[in-house]
Order: sequence, then structure tokens, then C-alpha cells
Amino acid sequence: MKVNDIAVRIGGQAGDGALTTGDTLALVLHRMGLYVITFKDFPSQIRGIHTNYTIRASAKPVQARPDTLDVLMAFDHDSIERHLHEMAPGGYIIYESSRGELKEIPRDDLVVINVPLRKIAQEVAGREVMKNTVALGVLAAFTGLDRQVMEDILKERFLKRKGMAVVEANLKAFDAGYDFYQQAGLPTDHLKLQRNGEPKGYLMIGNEAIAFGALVAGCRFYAGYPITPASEIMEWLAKFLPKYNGVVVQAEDEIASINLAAGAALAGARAMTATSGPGLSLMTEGLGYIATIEAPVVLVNTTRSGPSTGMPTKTEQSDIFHSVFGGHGDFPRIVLSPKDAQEAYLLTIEAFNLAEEFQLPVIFFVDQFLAQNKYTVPDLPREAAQVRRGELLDPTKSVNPDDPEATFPRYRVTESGVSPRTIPGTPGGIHWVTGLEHTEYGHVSTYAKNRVEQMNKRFRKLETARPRLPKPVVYGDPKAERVLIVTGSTTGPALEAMEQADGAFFVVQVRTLWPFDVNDLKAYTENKAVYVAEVDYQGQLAFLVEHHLGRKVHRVVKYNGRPFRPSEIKEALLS
Amino acid sequence: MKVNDIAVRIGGQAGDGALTTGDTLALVLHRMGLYVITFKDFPSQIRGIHTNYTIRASAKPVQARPDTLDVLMAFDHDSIERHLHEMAPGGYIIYESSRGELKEIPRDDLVVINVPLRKIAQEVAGREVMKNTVALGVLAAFTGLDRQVMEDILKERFLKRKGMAVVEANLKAFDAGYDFYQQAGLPTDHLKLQRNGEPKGYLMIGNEAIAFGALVAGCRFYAGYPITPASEIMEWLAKFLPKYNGVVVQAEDEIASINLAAGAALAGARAMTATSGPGLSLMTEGLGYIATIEAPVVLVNTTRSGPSTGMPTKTEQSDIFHSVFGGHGDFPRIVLSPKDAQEAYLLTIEAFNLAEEFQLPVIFFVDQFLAQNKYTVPDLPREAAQVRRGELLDPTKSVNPDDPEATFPRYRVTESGVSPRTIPGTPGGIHWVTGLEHTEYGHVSTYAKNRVEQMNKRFRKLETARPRLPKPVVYGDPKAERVLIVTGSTTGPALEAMEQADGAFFVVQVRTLWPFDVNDLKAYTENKAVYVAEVDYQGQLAFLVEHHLGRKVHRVVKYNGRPFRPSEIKEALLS
Amino acid sequence: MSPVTEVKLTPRIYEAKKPGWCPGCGDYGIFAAIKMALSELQIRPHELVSVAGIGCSGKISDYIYCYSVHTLHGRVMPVMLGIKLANPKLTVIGFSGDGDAFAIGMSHFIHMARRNPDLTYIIMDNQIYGLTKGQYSPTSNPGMRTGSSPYGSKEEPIDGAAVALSAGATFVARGFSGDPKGLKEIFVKAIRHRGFSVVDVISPCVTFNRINTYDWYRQRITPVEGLENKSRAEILEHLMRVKAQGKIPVGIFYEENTRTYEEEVLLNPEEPMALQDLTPREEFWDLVEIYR
Amino acid sequence: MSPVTEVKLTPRIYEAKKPGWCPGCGDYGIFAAIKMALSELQIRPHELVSVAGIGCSGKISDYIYCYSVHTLHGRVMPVMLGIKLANPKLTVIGFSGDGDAFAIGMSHFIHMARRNPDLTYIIMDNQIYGLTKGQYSPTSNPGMRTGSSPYGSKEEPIDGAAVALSAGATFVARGFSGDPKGLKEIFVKAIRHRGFSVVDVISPCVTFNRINTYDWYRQRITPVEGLENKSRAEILEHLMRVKAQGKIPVGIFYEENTRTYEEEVLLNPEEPMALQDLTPREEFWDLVEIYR
Ligand SMILES: Cc1ncc(C[n+]2csc(CCOP(=O)(O)OP(=O)(O)O)c2C)c(N)n1
Ligand SMILES: Cc1ncc(C[n+]2csc(CCOP(=O)(O)OP(=O)(O)O)c2C)c(N)n1
Ligand code: SF4
Ligand code: SF4
Ligand SMILES: [Mg+2]
Ligand SMILES: [Mg+2]
Repeated sequence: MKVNDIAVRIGGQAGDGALTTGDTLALVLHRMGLYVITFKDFPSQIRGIHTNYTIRASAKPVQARPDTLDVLMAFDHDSIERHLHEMAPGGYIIYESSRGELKEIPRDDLVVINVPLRKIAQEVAGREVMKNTVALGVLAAFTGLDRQVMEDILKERFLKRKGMAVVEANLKAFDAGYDFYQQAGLPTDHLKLQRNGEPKGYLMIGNEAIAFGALVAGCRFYAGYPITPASEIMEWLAKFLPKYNGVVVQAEDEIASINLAAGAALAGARAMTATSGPGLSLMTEGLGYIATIEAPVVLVNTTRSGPSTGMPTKTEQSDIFHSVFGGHGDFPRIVLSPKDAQEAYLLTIEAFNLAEEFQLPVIFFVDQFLAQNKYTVPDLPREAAQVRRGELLDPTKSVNPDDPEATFPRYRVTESGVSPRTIPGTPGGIHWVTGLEHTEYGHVSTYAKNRVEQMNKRFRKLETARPRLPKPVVYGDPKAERVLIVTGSTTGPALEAMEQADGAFFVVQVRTLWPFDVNDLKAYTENKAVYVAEVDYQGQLAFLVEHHLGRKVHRVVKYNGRPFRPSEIKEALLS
Repeated sequence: MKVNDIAVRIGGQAGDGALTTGDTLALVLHRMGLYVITFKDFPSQIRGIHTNYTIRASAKPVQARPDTLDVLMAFDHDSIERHLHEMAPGGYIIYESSRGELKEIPRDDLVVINVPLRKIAQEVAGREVMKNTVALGVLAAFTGLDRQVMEDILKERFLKRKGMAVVEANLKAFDAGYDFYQQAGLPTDHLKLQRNGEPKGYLMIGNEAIAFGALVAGCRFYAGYPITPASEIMEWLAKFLPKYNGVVVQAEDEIASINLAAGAALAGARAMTATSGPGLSLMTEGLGYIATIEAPVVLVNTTRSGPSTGMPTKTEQSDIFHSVFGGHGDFPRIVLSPKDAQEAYLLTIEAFNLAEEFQLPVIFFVDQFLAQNKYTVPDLPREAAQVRRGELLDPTKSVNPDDPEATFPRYRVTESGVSPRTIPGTPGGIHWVTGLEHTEYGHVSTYAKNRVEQMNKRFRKLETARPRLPKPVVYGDPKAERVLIVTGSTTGPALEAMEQADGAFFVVQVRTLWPFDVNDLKAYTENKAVYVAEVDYQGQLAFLVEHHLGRKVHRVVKYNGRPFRPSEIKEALLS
Repeated sequence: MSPVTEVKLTPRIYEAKKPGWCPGCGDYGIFAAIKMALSELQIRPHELVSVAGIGCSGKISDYIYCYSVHTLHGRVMPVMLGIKLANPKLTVIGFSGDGDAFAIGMSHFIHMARRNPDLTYIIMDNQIYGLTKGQYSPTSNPGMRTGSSPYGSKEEPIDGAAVALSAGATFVARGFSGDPKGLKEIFVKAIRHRGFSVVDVISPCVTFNRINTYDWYRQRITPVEGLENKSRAEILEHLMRVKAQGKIPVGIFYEENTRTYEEEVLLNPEEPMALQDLTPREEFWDLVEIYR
Repeated sequence: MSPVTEVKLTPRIYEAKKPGWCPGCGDYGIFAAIKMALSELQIRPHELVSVAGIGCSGKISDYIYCYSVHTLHGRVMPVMLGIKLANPKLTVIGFSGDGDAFAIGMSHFIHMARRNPDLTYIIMDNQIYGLTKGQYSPTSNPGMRTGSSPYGSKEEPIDGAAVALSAGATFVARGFSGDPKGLKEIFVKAIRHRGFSVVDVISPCVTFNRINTYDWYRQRITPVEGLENKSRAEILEHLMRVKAQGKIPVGIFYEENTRTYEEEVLLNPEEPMALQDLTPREEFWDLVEIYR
């Protein structure tokens, strides 16, 4: 019997309710004290196309989509065809049979229950949409999913807004599902869910963790243009920033967005924009501008499957090249990459601090899997929420008390490369700002000597920043002969693969994609077989690693739009 | 005595006429049968800032700005201050002394002549602007610059449009300068210019060679937005394309430009756009789109000093990273880089052919030095002008004679990766085109298997193309212990440096920046000290070389906006 | 360009696929109307190019039967113009959402109108960003609460037809997807019109826009007439007055016949560059003689 | 925000550098006028932000004395808005060329107008691309021959003031750089206006535009008056009529007082986010309790 360790997939057509059912189930499991991770696989179309939602929950932390499924709730036959092969032996299929029963399937090791979900919902609760709750009741019947937790959640959702009747109707639907399974007399001895103490923290998607991280980091200005999979960041901030005298501007496009952020940052606000590939490409010119005028802007890029419009709701990590190398000319930038929702919170705060301390754009590289899936986040620690504004001078104090209208060498050539900074309104801090090459005061200049000094100064900031940048994290035993280098949400499946492989390799998670610090990696890769796993075609992370190590690595790439299963990584490393 | 080997710089304020004087002098020298190369160093401001124009001419081909100057024509004192240190021993200074003579200078090895150019021009020709012609007369007095050639050129320019009086006024100005020098009794025995047979070909800037190359390559559609240093391409084509039923669209911005080109290419025209850094950045999204829909578009990028608006009239090669890696997601592209105007012509034709044969964007990487400076181009060979349209099916023949409205698998998965292609209007060739992932017919699809097949197919084209791409060119003796790798207009100074260094190293010119072919380089770099010289900060070409060779190279970079002098490269390699 | 066929082109032929919009989505009405219009005009699919943007609206690209191009978000217009110039013999029809046309595509819109190429541009206007799940759009009602405007949008909405009129489009109309027959009439005229035709089509989003429903529109829609000899400014004035009464004017607002961009810029629109023999001509080298 | 100073701010103080435009360039007149206007309004340089685009026009950024921001080509408007929202206490004035504003910046222009932030936007309109050496611009006369239009431009010109009016700017004017005093008057009113003020300034390019010279303009410029109580559409109609007579209307065409964007979207424009203490507040963590 598997206790408190389950993987459930809900499949149907977009609009069938797989997403809401999945969200509810994830919350129930989280509230039961389990660690949860989800994997939403949905189309870029509002309705009619196959969608599925996978929830994994366990008493120990979970970090990746599951290798196999214990339960499949299928709202249509298509879902059976697509996912049957992923079922673990002994698994359960809950099939919505209102329009016909599921008969023959080419697997005899599974428990199949045909439940007329829609019909039952209509009968007991008067509304077909409650078919989802019926299905959860069925699930509860053979797993022990906690009815009390379900009831609490229903009350939170509906009591105030819709009244007790709706709560009760839902509970009836739940119980009807439960009873239906029980009456069928099918087995209940394979999967067991039970309360595992208090909830283990927060249940949230990466984008929510980023938005919250931005708020506590002092971000008050957000400009963006809707795009999947970034929009949740804008929508979260749109709700909360205005309460703190901040603002969210929905711009006319991404070019406006990044230039709005540049303006706000120049004027002293902590400013952010978020987008995905197509928007990132459009922001390229703005990115170089921000680096040149040395404004602190955080650009979140939630990477989806490219190229071009690609597969907007599918994951990928293929914007590493653009994040690191994109843009004409030479300019400095920092690119950070968190592995899960909790680290997304932590590194978002860091992103704002680094942006302002080093006066440059920080690209926050977040793949779609991390951006839009739910994680149990153990903590959103307050002590991490520190605001470091670097060389920003107090705008209320005159920089030159004798003359509030005096000029200021905003781009002073310093040893660190970082120059003291004034914002408009600061008495005595007047300077010029331009994307043209400029002097210390910001006046336009093409003098060769000045040019070289300013270029050196701008890039020197990266050297100053280097020791301050998030270091790679090493997991497992660095004495193993193989090392697997990963970044972002690929870290999760890599870690699970490492466990599965019993320490045949260890894992190094790169958190700073640029400036890429080879010294951090050298020690872990010498005399090792080096593997790099990533979700893209060209092996963009591998390319960076190869360049810096000066040798070829084993590339483990996946580019069908889906994140790695742990087993895929394990096999690639052990084969 | 230096015979038929001269470097002249003309300096003054923008608007002083240095550019027109330089152009005239270059043409005179070219017509005298010398090889000419120019180096224009001018501001991004219409008037008032220091400008200078250097002309080098020699009986043997010249390929770089000179190490030292033989003659400085200074229209103001600023020009003396800036350029005096570059003067070769024994050189001449022609100083415009209408507003005061040049007195003390910290060099006693130079011949200085104070000539009141403006005054003389006013006196003998009645117009101050003819000061430039006076200065050329002075030059003629101590070099033997050919008066007859000058006269021919003046006639060509003015006879029809302005009449003989203008020609004669100019000749008077010329002679007055000549006489002034002679009367001063200064030396005339150091520099000697004399006719060297027939002119050695065409005298044109890189952009003109590209525009002409495009025309003969069958380009009929150009869309662009004005930008330095690309505009000459648009202006040339605007004159000539309409005569051949082609069109130049001046778009509202670069985003429109590249999408206009995409549309025209889709519909079957050979289409091009040209821009520089800021526009290239804006075109990033369009670039990925073109690669994804597999349209053949040629994108010329004339690289200027970045980052951001940078130094618009100064040269740089810092868009290699963006050309090669820019854009979200993984997509194939080809990046070509010619070394001079003649090769620009040849590779432009190749760019159009490769774009259409492999159905992808070809970026034509041209640094500002090459784009805007004049070169003696020995030939614009007709036999190079071949049009290869690849798998484009004849639009006048039905692809499916039974049914003109039949569909066609435009993105058929083939071994080469290249699929047969129909254009709108072709009977039986109907298909769908989208930047979303798609099936062979172009219908939207997120199926994992289809996705992988299409990604593989698109990238397979690069492998098919690889043997067909312009190979590196090796100059000098590959047995030397040091190899210098360069691209673009840095090849010129590298070759001169090689000569200066008496074969202490040899030179490999990379002509295909992507896909970067390491096999081409391996043979030349094994057991050698590898140097890479380029005009940028980060060493972008060096980065590519390093990655592919798997080892570090010596980086020789320059990023003050000016191209290398040969001696700088020589010193970097020999020190 | 192609062998004559006697087959009558029914509306059905222009459908490549069953659309996947939400049941009730206004875009179905637009799809129905365009199919009828194309059939009425007997435009052959292989001589027709559809160019669509990104959005629920843009999915029409996958559903329509012809050479069909799905562009980047906002780039319908430059792609259309590129196609048209390369081959003016093709019928080119564009489809955009309100965000596609008036947010990210706004600049192209204005510039296309002043060029006046012979293109038909259909805006599937649901006053919301559908595909990205319901943020307010440039045409959203003021004060509308959406995911990105939880406290109500604070921007003045754009009136697509008014923008087209001010910018110089030579055919400007508004239709309603709830009336596919009427819409078809407008489409037929828009496609026939030689010049830049803009049709702003009201197309309710039943999933994310709970304010501007079919009923809401039906109560407000008002056909306008008698604008024939009026100037652009007068028509604008008139439309504003109708709107000030809380009504939504529909109909053909403006039509003007003048030279198209292709006629202005192409030497010979009848010999498309897309079909030209590109073998280099001897005379090209005469052009470079000046550099000798 | 800063200690009171008794120093009178002369026009001269707003000049950081001697401008480097061609002798006779219209932009000198604009620079003179803005310096006078700022002096008249006694705006302190450190509380003033100038935001300029790319072009000869944009070089004003290097010449003006204040916090001065030179943006990317076409991006004056979003940068201005970002600054204004971050700190509404600042006076923010933008400068663009006709290409900067109406070609590459067109979309921002329309969207800025419908938001109505309290910004002043000055277009230095020479009907040409000056800095790139003389290509036709969106405001160039039809048929104009330039480097990029050797056979004459084939596009209908844009009328900047008309676009501003149609798009919803709340202050719309046109001035002439040949009359710096008159221009100063307009600038003063534009800056005082609370909302989005657009001033289209005719500013001859003496180097590349040999058609639209000072004389050419002087013969055509016509002050218009009596537009006070007219609607936008009526004013448009009027301006078109003046233009149809071959004249160029100048003056203040429209002014309307309504809420600004900052007032709509900021909780407290008097406490700029740029000056906020950013120490995280305890209550932030209440916001995530819902994820427990
Ligand atoms: C450059 C870019 N930015 C953002 C997006 C995301 N996106 C997809 S559709 C859409 C807008 C949809 O609104 P609309 O144009 O009105 O079309 P609708 O879905 O309402 O038909 C956006 C912003 C994108 N695909 N590309
Ligand atoms: C993205 C981008 N495209 C093109 C350019 C080149 N460019 C510089 S100024 C300019 C236009 C100048 O015209 P206008 O805006 O009218 O200003 P003017 O020089 O006439 O004052 C252009 C296209 C650029 N800097 N950036
Ligand atoms: S979301 Fe709205 S616009 Fe999109 S398909 Fe559904 S109803 Fe139509
Ligand atoms: S080129 Fe024209 S716009 Fe530019 S500075 Fe000279 S006169 Fe002024
Ligand atoms: Mg919409
Ligand atoms: Mg201009």
C-alpha cells in the first residue's frame, strides 16, 4: 500500500473543469499536510482542446511531475488514449461515463470505475458542473481523501459569496461519488491518504511567489502587457500595489512596458516588468537602453516553448541565449534563475537589490513550469525581505547644499564601476541620461578615451557583483563520478532522478546564468563526466557550461514542450 | 621618396566640407589608377562637431586605415590637436589660415603650410566653399595629384548641371592652391603620385555593393526604416528597384520593416531589410517568426558602436552575439560576414540564394567601417550573379492538376529539412502559415511527436546547408605558429599586420558566423597560439571560437569606435 | 493564374476545420459571414490570402480555407502589405482582435490607412483580451473590472471606426457578429472596395466579457444612414453624437475611391514581382558604371 | 522638496550647452521659447525632467539644463509616463521629432492621449528625418522627393495636431519656431495645463528640407481663433477647411480640464512612490495567508 504518496491526473477538454478540479484537489492535499506539486498541461485556446492537470502529493517534499500516475480521472475518452500508458501498475481510472462506459482497455492491471459523473451531479446537486466534486468523492472512497478538509475549503469558497446551499450541494455531490464507488465494491487497499499534521506552508504558483517577492522587495511600479505564462504576476500586483501607492500600468505593448519601467526606475521607483518570449524579444532594445543609462529594472521572463509564438502554454528553457546574449552591442546584465516557488520569492528580492546596487537590468529567468504550477512553499521568510538600495543618494537631501541647481557626475568612473546616483527632484543632483555614449555627467561624447572608460566602468560592475551573486547549489555527494548541471525547474526532476539513481551522480543547480561563473563550477566538474539537462533544443545552458569549462559535455535535452520526468533524466545519465 | 603610396586626412567641423573633399580626392586617386580605401570618422550630428576623412591610396591593394598619415589638411586648429600625433615623419600639414596661422607645433619633422584657403577661394572663385578645391590644389603641388583627372571629374559633376563656369571656377581654385604652395618654396620631394594605368575597378562603399548585389540577386522588395549606417542601401534601392517593378517601402519602424519583408517573402518576392543595432534589436521577434514560418528573408545589419544608441557613426562588430543568439526560443538562421565591398557584393547574392534554398533568415553582418567606406572594387562579376531558388515550386503550374484548391504539405518532414514550397496563388498549393508550432500542412499543433519532428526538421536545414556555406579564407602561411582569426572589415588590417609582421602569423577570415563550423578551423588551430581580433568589448567572435575549439584564445579587442590600425594588431600579436 | 473551374464555391469550402472557440463566441458569426461573403464573390481559395493576428480572433487563421497566414501579435498589417505588394493579384483579407489591432498594432493601423493599399481589414472586437484570459483592452468600456484592472480601467476607450476614419481609411464600417447576414453584406462591399477597408465587428466574448453581452449590444446597436456626402469630420461628429446617446452606430460609414498604394508605387501591378523571372539583366551593370 | 532660493531663474539658466544644430535650424527657436517659458514659470531645474527622442530634435536633451533624459527613438512617451507616475511632483516635458513622434512612436502617442497624464509633449516638426540625412517623414508633403523617395512620397501626410485631437489629448496647439515669443506663450499654457498637452511646432530644417522653408511657412501660417466652445470633431473640421485653402492653422486649438491619469491610478499623488520608505511592512504577509 502506498501511503501519503499519490499522483493524480485529471484530463478532459479545455472548459471541462480539469483546471478547477485540479486546483481543489491540490488544496485538499496541501491542507492535509502533504507536500504538493502540480503539472498543468493546457492548450492556448480557451475551450475545446485536450487539457490535463496532474497533482502529486507526498509526505516528503515533491519537486517534479511524477514518473507514473496512480489515478486518472478522465472526463472523456481522449484522456484515456493519451494517458493510459503513463498509469502505474494497480492504478485507478475514474471514467466519466454519462455518455458511454469505458469498456476494453489494453491494461488489465488497473482498477476502472465508470461513473456517470455529470448525471450524478445533475441528480444530486442539480448542476452538471459539480461533476468535478463527484469525481473527488470517488477518489476519496479509495484513498481516504479528507472530507472535513474538503468541507472547510468549500465553506471558505462559497459560504460568504453564495451561501450554505451551495456548500451543501457540493458536499452532496462529493458524498454521492463516495457512495457510488463504495457500492461498486471495488478495491480500496492500494492507495492511502491521511492527515500528515499541519499544512506545510503556502500553496502557490511561481508567479504568485514572484509577485509577492516584488512587493516585499519594494517594487511599486509594474508595467506589462498580458502574455501567457506571465500574466498572473501583473494581475496579482494590480490587486495589491495600488494599496501601497504603487501602480500597475497595462501598456499598449511590451516596448512601452519596458520603457515605462525604465522611466519609473530612473525617477527612483523600484520597477519591474514581466513577459514571455515574444515580449522579451520586443524588449530587446529597451534592455540595452536600461543597461546603458544604468537604470535598475527587473525583467521577469517566464519562458514558454518557442520559437516565435511557439506553444504558449508549454514549458521550455530556451530563452537562456537571448537572456544572456540578446541585444546589440556590449552591455552588462545579470540573469538569475530560481528552481521553485520558494526560491523564486527569495531571488526576486535579490533581483531588486542587485538591480539597484549595480544599476543594471536583472533578468529573472523563470520557465513556464515554475511560473504556473503550484508548489508547497515551506516559508516566505521575512528576514529575507531586505531592501538594499546601493549608491542611491537620499533625494530629500541636497547633494550640493550651496546650489540646488548644481550638476552631478552621475556616471563617475569609480573603482567598483558603480557610481553614486541621484534621482530627479534631488537638489544638486542634475545630470543627463542618454543611450548614446556619454561623459561622467551624462553628456554625449564620442571621445575615444571617455568611451573606453565608460565601457570599462559599466562592465566592471559585473566583476564587483560577481562575489555577491547567487552561487550554484550542490546537491548529493560531490564525490560521485558524474555531475549533472541544471537550472530552473529542471532542478526538481534532477534531484528526484539523483535519488532514484542512488547517488550515481550529483547535481549542481546554476542560479546565476550571467555573468556565468566558471570558478563556481570548476571544482565540481574536474575529472567528472559532466551532464547538462535542460528543456530546449540547442542545449543553451550546456553551451555556456562548455564555453566556460573549455570542454564538451553530455547534453540531455527535451523540447516537446513538457518538463522532464525524473526517470527520463535518470535514464539519460545512467545509460 | 614614397611613390604612389599616400595617406591623407582631412579634418574640420561637420559642415566644413571634409566629407565632400575626401570623396573628391578618393575619386581622383582612384581614377589615377591607384587602389583606394577611405576612413570616415564623423559625428552623429549634422553640423559643428569634429569630422575627419582619411584616404589611403597605393599602387597595391589597400585594405585598412593607415598606421600613420602623410598629409593632414586641417580646416581648424582642433584637427591639429587631434591628429598631429598620427603624422608620419616628414609629413605635410595644410592648414587653413584665414582666421590665423598655425604657429608652434610640437613636431619639427613636418612640413607645415599655412594657406588662407577660404580667402583664396573667395578671391579667385568668389565662393568660400571652394576652399576644398584650393586645398586639393595645394596637395597637388607637392604630390603631383593629376590636374587632368581633377578636371575630368569636375566636368562630370558640374558641366551638365551647372555649366562650364562652375568647372572653371573650381579649376581656378585648384590652381590657386597649387601656385600658393609653389610660391612658398616648400619641399616637394617626399611624396609622389603618378598615373598607374587604368582605374582598378569601381570605387564604392560597402552599402552600395550590397544594394547592387541585392538587385542582381533578384531582390525586388525592400522595406526599411532610416538608420545610420544602413540608409544608403535603402536610398540606392529606392532609386533603382522601381524600374524593375520592385518597390522600397519606408516603413513606420523596424518592426513593420521586417514583417513587411516577411509578407513579401511569403508571397514569393525576394525580400530584404537593412538596419543597424537599435533596429536589429527591434526586429528580434520578427526574426524568430521568419525562421519559424520558414520564409526566406535577408536582413542586413550594419553594425555601429553600441550599446543602445551608442555612437551611431562609429564602427563596431558587437552585434555578433545578437545575430547568432538573439531571439527567444530555438531557431535556425545563417549569419554571413564579408570583409570588403567586393565580397559584400558576392555574399549578398549568396545570402539571397541561401535564404531561399534553406527557407530561413540570413543575417548579413556588415560593420559600419565596411558599410560606409569606399573601396576600390576590382570587379562585380556577372557570373557570380546566379539565382537559385531552391524548392520553390513554379507558381504558374498547378501542384495538384485535379484540384486547384487542394492543400499542400508545406512543412513536409524531409531528410534535408527543406520542404517544397508554394506561394499564394499557386493552384493546389494551399497551406497554413503560423508562428505557432504546426503540422506539415501548417495547422496548429502541440502534439509532442509533431513538435519534435518539426523542430528537428527546421534545424536539420542547418546541417544540410553547412557544406554549402562560405568557408573561412586562409591568408599567409599556415605553418606559422600563431594564427589570427578575424571577421568582417577587421580582415583588412589583419592582413596588413600579417605583412608587417613578415609572416610571424597567418590569418583566417571567418565568413560564416553561424552555423559556426569548427571543422573549418580545427586544422588551422591545432598546436597553434590562437588569437582573435575584433572590434568589440566582450570578444564575441572569440567566444564563439573558444566554444568550438574548446579552449581559450588570446583576445585582441578594440572598442573605442574606431577600426584597428594594422600596427595595433601586429603589436598585439607580437608582444 | 489557374485553370478555370466550373465548381461553384460554396461557403462551406472556405472552412478548413471546425472552429474551437467557446460555444456562443461572437467569432463564429464573423466566420460564418466571411465564408458567405467569399462565396458570394466567388473568390478562389488559392487566390485568397487570409492574414490573422494573435488572439482568440486570430485562430480563424487555422480554420479558414485558403493560403492562410497567422502573424505575430499586432503585425497583421505589415504582413498583409508585404504580400499585396509582392503580388497585387491576390485578394488579401486581415483579421485582428481589438488588442491586436489597437494596442500592439496601433501604429501600423494609422500608417496603413494613410497608404491606402487594396486590403480588407476586419477587427473582431470583443472589448477584451480573450486568449490571455480576460484583461481589459483598448476598446474596453471605461471602468471595466478585469484581471488587470481590479479597480476598473482608467483609460478612455478607442473607437476603432473613428480611428480608421481619422487616419484616412477609404472604407470604414461597423458590423455585428450577431447578424451574420448583415455582416456578410458589409464584408462583400469591403472586399470589393479598392483601397484600405476597415470593418470593426462587434463580437461578444461570452467567457471573459460579462458586461458587453449579445443583449447589451442588441439594446444599443443603431444602424446609421445618410452619411454619403459627408466629410470625415462630419461623420465623426455624427458618430460621436450617436454614441453620446448611449447607442452604438453600425453600418457603412464612409467610402471613397482614390488611387491605391500599389498603383502609386508599382510600375506594373499586373506583373507581380512574385512571378518575375529573376535572371539578372545585362543592363544592371550599366547602373554601376558611375562608380568607375 | 528643496530649500527655497531667492535666485530668479533666467532663461539662460536652462541652457547647459551651446546647441550644435545647423545655423538657422528651427530647433533654435524652440529652444529659445522653452527657456523663456520655463523662466516665466520659474520651474526649478532640479524639479524639471526633460525627456527627448532620437533625432536632431532630440539633441535638445544634451543642451537643456535640468534632469534630462534622452530616450530611444520613439520612446519619449512611455519614459515620460514612467517618470511622472514614479514622482508626480516633477514637471515632465517631452521633445520629439516628427519621425520620433509619428512614425516609430505613433502607438504610444495615441495611447498616451487616452490616458491623459499631466505631461507636456512638444513635437519639433520639420517634415523630414533630419539626423538620418533627409528621408521623408510621416508629416512630409505628398510627392516630396527625398533620399528614400526619389520619385516622390506616396503617402498621405499626418497632421500631428489632428491626430492629437482625435486621440483625446486635452490640450492641443500648433506653434512656429520662427516666432519664439508666440511659441513661448503656447508653451507656458501647455505646461500649466493639467493633462496631456501636445504642441506641434513647425521647425524648419534648413539643411534637408528645401521645400518647407521659413518663407514657405510664413506665407501659409494662419492663426485660428474662436474654437473655444467647439467639439473635437468640429475643430477637426475647421482645421481641415483651413488646410484645404493651402493654409497652416496655428494657435491653441483645444483645451479641456478633466482628471489626469495620475489622479485616477495613484492612491496619493502627493506621496510619490519614488520617495517611499520601502521597508517591508508586516501586513504584507497577511496578503499571502490565503495561500495557507
Ligand atoms: C508580443 C506578444 N505579446 C503578448 C502576447 C500574448 N497575447 C496573445 S493574444 C493577446 C491579446 C488578445 O486580445 P485580442 O487581440 O483582443 O484578441 P482576442 O483574444 O480578444 O480575440 C495577447 C496579449 C503575444 N502573443 N505576443
Ligand atoms: C530604432 C531606431 N531606428 C532608427 C534610428 C535612426 N534614426 C535616428 S534619428 C531618426 C529620425 C529622425 O527624424 P525625426 O524624428 O523627424 O527627427 P529630426 O532629426 O528630424 O529632428 C532615425 C530614424 C534609431 N536611432 N533608432
Ligand atoms: S474566450 Fe471569448 S473570445 Fe475567446 S473563444 Fe471564448 S468567447 Fe470567444
Ligand atoms: S539637419 Fe535640419 S533639423 Fe538637423 S540640425 Fe540641421 S537644420 Fe536642424
Ligand atoms: Mg479582443
Ligand atoms: Mg524631423
